[in-house]
Amino acid sequence: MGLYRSHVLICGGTGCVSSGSLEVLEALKKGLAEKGMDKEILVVSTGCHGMCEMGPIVVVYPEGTFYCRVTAADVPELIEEHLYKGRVVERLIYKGEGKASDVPHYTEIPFYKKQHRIALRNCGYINPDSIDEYIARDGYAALVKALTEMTPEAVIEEVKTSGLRGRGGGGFPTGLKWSFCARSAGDKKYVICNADEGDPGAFMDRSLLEGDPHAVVEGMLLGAYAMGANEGYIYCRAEYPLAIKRLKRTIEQATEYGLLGEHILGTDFSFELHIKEGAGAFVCGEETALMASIEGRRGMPRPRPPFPANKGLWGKPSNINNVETWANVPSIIRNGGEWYAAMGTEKSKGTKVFALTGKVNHTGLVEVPMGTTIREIVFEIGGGILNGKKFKAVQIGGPSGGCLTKDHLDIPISYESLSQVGAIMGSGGLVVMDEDNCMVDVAKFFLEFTQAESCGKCPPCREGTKKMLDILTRICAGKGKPEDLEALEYLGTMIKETSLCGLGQTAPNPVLTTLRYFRDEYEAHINEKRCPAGACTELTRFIIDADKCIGCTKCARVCPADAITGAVKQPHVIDQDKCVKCGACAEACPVKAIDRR
Amino acid sequence: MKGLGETFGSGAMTNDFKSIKEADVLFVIGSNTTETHPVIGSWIKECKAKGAKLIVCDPRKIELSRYADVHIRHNSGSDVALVNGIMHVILRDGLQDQAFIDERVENFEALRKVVMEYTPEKTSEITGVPAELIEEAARTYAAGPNSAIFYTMGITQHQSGTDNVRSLANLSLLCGMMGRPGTGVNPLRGQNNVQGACDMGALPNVFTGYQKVDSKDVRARMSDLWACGDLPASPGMTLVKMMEAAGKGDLKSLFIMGENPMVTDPDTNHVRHALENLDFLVVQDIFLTETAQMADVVLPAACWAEKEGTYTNTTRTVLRVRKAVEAPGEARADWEILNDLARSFGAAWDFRSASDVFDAIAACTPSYGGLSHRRLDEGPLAWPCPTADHPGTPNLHVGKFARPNGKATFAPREWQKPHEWPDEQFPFLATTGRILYHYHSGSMSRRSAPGEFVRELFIEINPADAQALHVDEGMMLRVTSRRGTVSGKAKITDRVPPKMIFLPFHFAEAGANLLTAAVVDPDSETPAYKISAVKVEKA
Amino acid sequence: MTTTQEEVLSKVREIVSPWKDKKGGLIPILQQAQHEFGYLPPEVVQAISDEMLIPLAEIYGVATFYAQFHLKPRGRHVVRVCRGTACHVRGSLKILEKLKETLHVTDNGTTEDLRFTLEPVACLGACGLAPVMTIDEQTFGRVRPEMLGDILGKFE
Amino acid sequence: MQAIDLTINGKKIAAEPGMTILQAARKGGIHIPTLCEHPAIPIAGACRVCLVEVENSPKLLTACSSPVAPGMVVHTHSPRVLAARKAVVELILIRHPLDCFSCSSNGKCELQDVAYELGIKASPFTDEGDTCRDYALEDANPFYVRDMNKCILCGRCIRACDSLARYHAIDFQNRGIRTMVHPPVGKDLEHSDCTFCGQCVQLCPVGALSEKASTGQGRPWELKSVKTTCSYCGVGCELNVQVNTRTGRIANVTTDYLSPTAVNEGRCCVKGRFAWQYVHSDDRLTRPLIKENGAFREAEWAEALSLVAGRMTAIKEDFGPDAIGFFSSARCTNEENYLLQRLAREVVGTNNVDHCAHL
Amino acid sequence: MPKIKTLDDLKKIKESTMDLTGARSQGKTRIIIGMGTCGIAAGARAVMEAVMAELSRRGLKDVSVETTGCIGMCQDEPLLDVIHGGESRITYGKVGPDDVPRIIAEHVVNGRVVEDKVIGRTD
Repeated sequence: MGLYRSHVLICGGTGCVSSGSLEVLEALKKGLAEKGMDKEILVVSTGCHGMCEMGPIVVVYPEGTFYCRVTAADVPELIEEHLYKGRVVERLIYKGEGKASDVPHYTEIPFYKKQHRIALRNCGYINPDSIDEYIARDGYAALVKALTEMTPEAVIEEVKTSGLRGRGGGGFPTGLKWSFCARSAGDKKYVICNADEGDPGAFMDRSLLEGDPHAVVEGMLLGAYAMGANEGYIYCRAEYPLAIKRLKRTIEQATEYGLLGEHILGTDFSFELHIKEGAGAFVCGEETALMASIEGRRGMPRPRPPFPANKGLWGKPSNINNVETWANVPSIIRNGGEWYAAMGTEKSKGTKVFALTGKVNHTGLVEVPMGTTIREIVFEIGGGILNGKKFKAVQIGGPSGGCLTKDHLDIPISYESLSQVGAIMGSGGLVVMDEDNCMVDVAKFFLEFTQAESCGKCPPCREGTKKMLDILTRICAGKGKPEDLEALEYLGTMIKETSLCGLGQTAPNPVLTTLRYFRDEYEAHINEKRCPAGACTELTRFIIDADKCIGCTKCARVCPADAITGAVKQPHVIDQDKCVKCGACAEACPVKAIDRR
Repeated sequence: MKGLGETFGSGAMTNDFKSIKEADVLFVIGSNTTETHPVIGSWIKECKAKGAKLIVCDPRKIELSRYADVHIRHNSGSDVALVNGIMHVILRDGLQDQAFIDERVENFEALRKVVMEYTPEKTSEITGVPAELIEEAARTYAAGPNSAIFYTMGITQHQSGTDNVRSLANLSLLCGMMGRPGTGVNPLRGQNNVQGACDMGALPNVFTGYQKVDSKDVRARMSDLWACGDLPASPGMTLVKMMEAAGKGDLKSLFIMGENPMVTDPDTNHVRHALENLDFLVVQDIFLTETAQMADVVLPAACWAEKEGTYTNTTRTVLRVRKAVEAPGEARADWEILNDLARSFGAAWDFRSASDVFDAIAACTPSYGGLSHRRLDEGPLAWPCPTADHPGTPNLHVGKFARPNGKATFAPREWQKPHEWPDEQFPFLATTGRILYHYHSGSMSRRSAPGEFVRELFIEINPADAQALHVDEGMMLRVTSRRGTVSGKAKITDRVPPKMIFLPFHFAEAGANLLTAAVVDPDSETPAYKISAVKVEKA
Repeated sequence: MTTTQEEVLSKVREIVSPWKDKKGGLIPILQQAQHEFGYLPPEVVQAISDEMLIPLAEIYGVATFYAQFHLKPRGRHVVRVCRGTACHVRGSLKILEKLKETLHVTDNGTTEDLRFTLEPVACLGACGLAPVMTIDEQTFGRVRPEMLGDILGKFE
Repeated sequence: MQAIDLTINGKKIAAEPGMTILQAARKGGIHIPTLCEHPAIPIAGACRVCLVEVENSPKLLTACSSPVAPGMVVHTHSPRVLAARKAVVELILIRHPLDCFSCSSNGKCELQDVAYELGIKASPFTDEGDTCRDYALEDANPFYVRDMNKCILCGRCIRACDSLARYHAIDFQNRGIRTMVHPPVGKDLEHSDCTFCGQCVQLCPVGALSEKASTGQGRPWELKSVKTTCSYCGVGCELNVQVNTRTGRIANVTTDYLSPTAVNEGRCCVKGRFAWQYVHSDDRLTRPLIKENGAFREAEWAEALSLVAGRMTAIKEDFGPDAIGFFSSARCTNEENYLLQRLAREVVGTNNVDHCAHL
Repeated sequence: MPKIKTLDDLKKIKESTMDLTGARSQGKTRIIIGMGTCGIAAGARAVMEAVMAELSRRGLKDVSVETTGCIGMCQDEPLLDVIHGGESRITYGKVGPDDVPRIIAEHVVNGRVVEDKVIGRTD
């Protein structure tokens, strides 16, 4: 391999690919070859950088210049100016808060500066298709260490010491979970990676699998060694074709190097790893449903106990962790549990990856130490609310999470603190909402999702979520009854109490938390037939302020429903019965005479 | 029954139902178990699901074939050759249980000699089964460790029926698959109380418990117990012989209890002639059946739900039958009628209850000696159960066979061509049998819900043959043998191989037995229902 | 595309063969079969049932549980028309009606030549471009009925 | 094996290892309501009705699926449990029709029992249009009727078909609120793998599955159960004939999956369960018949019997006893077969006795 | 591909891949070449090629090669700056390809500034 003076890293994650990063990659390769610079500059396709909305992202090393929204058309300039002449192409660099005076190094950008990347440490930095690059970043060193210097018990102890807890949402101490499975008798055991990330808006697992798949595999190898398993599955949703492709390549490479297969590193430890593609069922993120799905059955959960550690896949002791959990393990083994435990809060150690979305300036993946406040994430890393609007709430924990208010902004995030206020860590979805979001509508949105994904096995989830959705639908339509709130609270509490699996046990959270913190909005919908945020169409009214109206007829002309009448130069009127609430009139009005209420 | 009797010393099913679940290999031959014995079929499928191996041998593609590890579709009537071929492979490869043979079986050399001829190639030629399948079946069966054989009428209803059974017995002895749970040769009885009727001596040559009528001691003991005079010494005629004798006019009178030979017996036209030829026919039944209509006197009997008594199932287990409802009108339980009829003959019978009768059975039948209604009310028991404190015998031949020297014997048999074989004039092979929804002559099942579900005769025919005959599903087919003709709706299915048709025999108005020949197995006198040469036409 | 029974059977045999002696093959088999046939036709499901000895009811139970599987033929291209509020008020119904008329299909129907499947969807999340439709991965915004001919023409 | 000691509702119970809380409670005579559980089939843990409170466990546990552990302290009827159980039943009842009045399961409906136990009359959450799922009644076969509107999706029928009948002819189709129990998509029951053994019908806890011939034949409390043996085939299945004590007619036939004496372990086939109507068939023979001039006339027993004895005696005298033959029956009881061969041998004096053992 | 059996095997792969990732961090030593229009006209490309060849020949890791625009000392082009460790930035002027091996041997490897070519020093 020759020596390259410069490496140009292009994000090959799903986000950037859909914004056209493949074309950029091609253009770069072609352009460099034409200039005869392909021997001195290497172009590398990497995993996700986390800042997908700014994609396609290109980073030029050794300077660490971070370019965003690069198109194929920008490439000649990039080559000529930066790569040939060493002059930064200022118009393409990331502009942070609008100051472009100095060109920040990648790591100096506020979005990244506050982060502490352990799970994501290689994402966007190495070529995920190259096992050598992973090894160059100390990859598989933890495996060698474990197999040559540590007993399985010692590996579990190290994970226990680290305080790592399940990153898929449950937050169960990983080391303890491993010790259960390790203790369970059986000649055959399985380790499983849950990569069935299904929360709308969450993509941390996808990024990890696409950006650093070897870390996940190494984590599983360590777990398998610690628990005495010799076979593993990665259950990945079929909607992540790139992740699956990368994983297949990863398994091939690791097998070639003898890091998977028989007698790994010449020891007695053998491990076989399979990939299973999901088939489109959110509930398969639940571990017993996931196992049923691997077995080829309907992905319906079953009650625990017996726990998978005793009776899991095909009745054999099994251990399931999610992608992020596994990805943390190699660093923990390499650097020691103490190192990991030094980060985070008393009970929630280490870092957590969040998918920051919604009405925030910088959306994307952020990895921060536990104990970071929501304020830091939303306002410092995320750059605050879009368009200078007012922060209203943050929905945390995915569709099963809860909505928190500005009063919770300074809560240091940890499993405990979140559950205290009715939310959950979940897999790490963080949706920021501003004053234009109706909380009833938001609750309804999430419930629509969980209701549609209910497997139908247990009555509380099957019948209960449907009934809650029915009630929310009618509240949003202005047909709510005063007793509905009580019914929602009762149903929500009981569904949580009686449902079979995590999906049902958490599905009411968005409703219950919004009822708790935004009850006035519900009451406005029911009692005043009014949506304070103006989001629920059926409760929204467009009214022409007769004092302001100049009678220009523009509104009447754009109205698709012919609901606006009025003579030229006379104030116009909207017939509320005919109005379809499209808002076209308000947009068209030159004097802002139309109010949305 | 005879085949097993002479080989093992007892003709009954060797193992109980629990034993099925302990089998590692299930060898099902000539038994469409899921249709004829659905509950046993469900256990076989359960075993298979839990990892047991399944060998299915049947010319038809039956439901169990779907689950078979080894599925053999041999030519109808080639069973002896098939089993000999399997044994050939076992002996060739030394897979037999020599210790078991040495210790417990006689006549091994004779078997070796016969079986030697049946190389897989030769067997394949006779049976139409690829040699590899024969080899695989042999290896699978011999590997066990516990292999059980199940068969039904597909084995016995041939002219060579007894030889078929003997061959299966040879196979099980060869591999020592006997006397342990999960092994054995298990004939699944077609009717609810075949075992009991035999046990009770409703056979021409034995009293209850297979005590031979030609034994002077036995007769003496019986006449003692029954307090009667001399009992007839020479074995009587079998059912088929009686029918023949009636046809010839040698038999003048027949008393038929609960049977409908006009539907169930072979060669219906011949049966009709025989019954018409009788001087005096008495039929005791619950319906005015096709046979009852020909009777001089018809006696109305109580049915299953209307009387007390016992049945003995296919595993020799004696079970209680209890009265649930009153019989209609003046209909009476068969045992009551028989008691009164005997009195009309002048005999001093005085049975007050079925329980009374059972006590009399126990008194004269050693294997039933320890049984009584009282004991059976607590739960069924398998015979032999000689004394009141005996726990019954779920598995036979544990350690010792029932023959005089305690040893079993090999009964090697050569394969013989069936009595009738398709030819130019009658190119199809017809086979008859039961279907799930019906029972026997259909007099009960056709008057119940299943009768509404399957109303009429259908004839299974292979798609290739149907195409050649230009016949579509549901079109009428006419089937003719040397004895008669029936018509039924075509059911086109690859369950039957080409040039074979299958007809259920439950439908009197389109009686499959119009086709069958009254040809019987010379040993057991079982009719050869499974093979008739026929021609098939579009009706 | 017509496929004979034998072709179906041999294809299915090929698909199931890696799973014959392995556990957990049903979902990958169905995925592969759907990939092969475009959807899961009854004869294919029956053949899978016969080959794998998995009860038909169980296979359908699995196939109807997961969103990925389709029991009816799907077109080579999936046309999604947004029926969200924003699109509705800007005439998406007219787009939908015109498509139905042009393609001779009903909602969620597939053209006879299996070229297109038409799916009205709740919202495509591109309200700024209303009315919106997508064909496969491509998004078309501010669609007018008279544009449909050209748009459909791009997809064979 | 060492017994596992636990406490349920303050009562000390010694359970066997491997038992569930439900089994231990039953052993101790403590009632926990259930819907999806049935001892003959595998556990599903679906219906949530058997939730119990176990001390030191933050969540309520399903008694049917949770194994006992030493020292476990269980409450089956604590306020928390009762509240949860009530909610579950209220939720099930949202879409369950309340036509109990005419339902064939009235009196044996397990949902009715639980609702009664908890004092629930109807679901407080039912809105107009909820109960009706608009499934058409499926009654094309003569054996049983499927009314999927009443189905509570407990899955007992599916598990019965899979693990007892071993056909797996039905399964859940679709998911979530659209879940239903059905044969393979596009097929009806009559063209599925179903063989109508009716085990699913017996295991249905509500009225979603009901026997066709039993409709109107008797309410559960009018029936007496007579344990007997099936008369079809040689298996010898133990059956319980349910007789209406008022009419004296059979209402239906059931099996007992827990019977220690049943060789069939509760299993049965279509004939055992559904082929009993012939017993009450109108064309049953009710009086002896004597043929005169080619036609039958009814006769008294005495006349018929003496005619038989007389004619046979005469034939015996003219042609010897071997001119007479007896066909016995493999469908009659042992007692009857015994008497017939004895009649032939002892009374008539011939060994011409046989039966159709081979058919 | 040989199977990895030991930590040493792993280290070997890591070593051989170091130059890859070395280029993705600013190396311990930075070589910066003026690549403005004037620099290129004066032959900066040839200088850079010589730098790459020499680094490659010596198998040097942890040296990053950067380019920069015109620094305003056009009369001395081609310009080549070396920042060795945390030391001052030394600017060499009128560098020809022939000078490159000497600068690398002396300054980059041994840390001794090649005084005769130095035209500037920045802290």
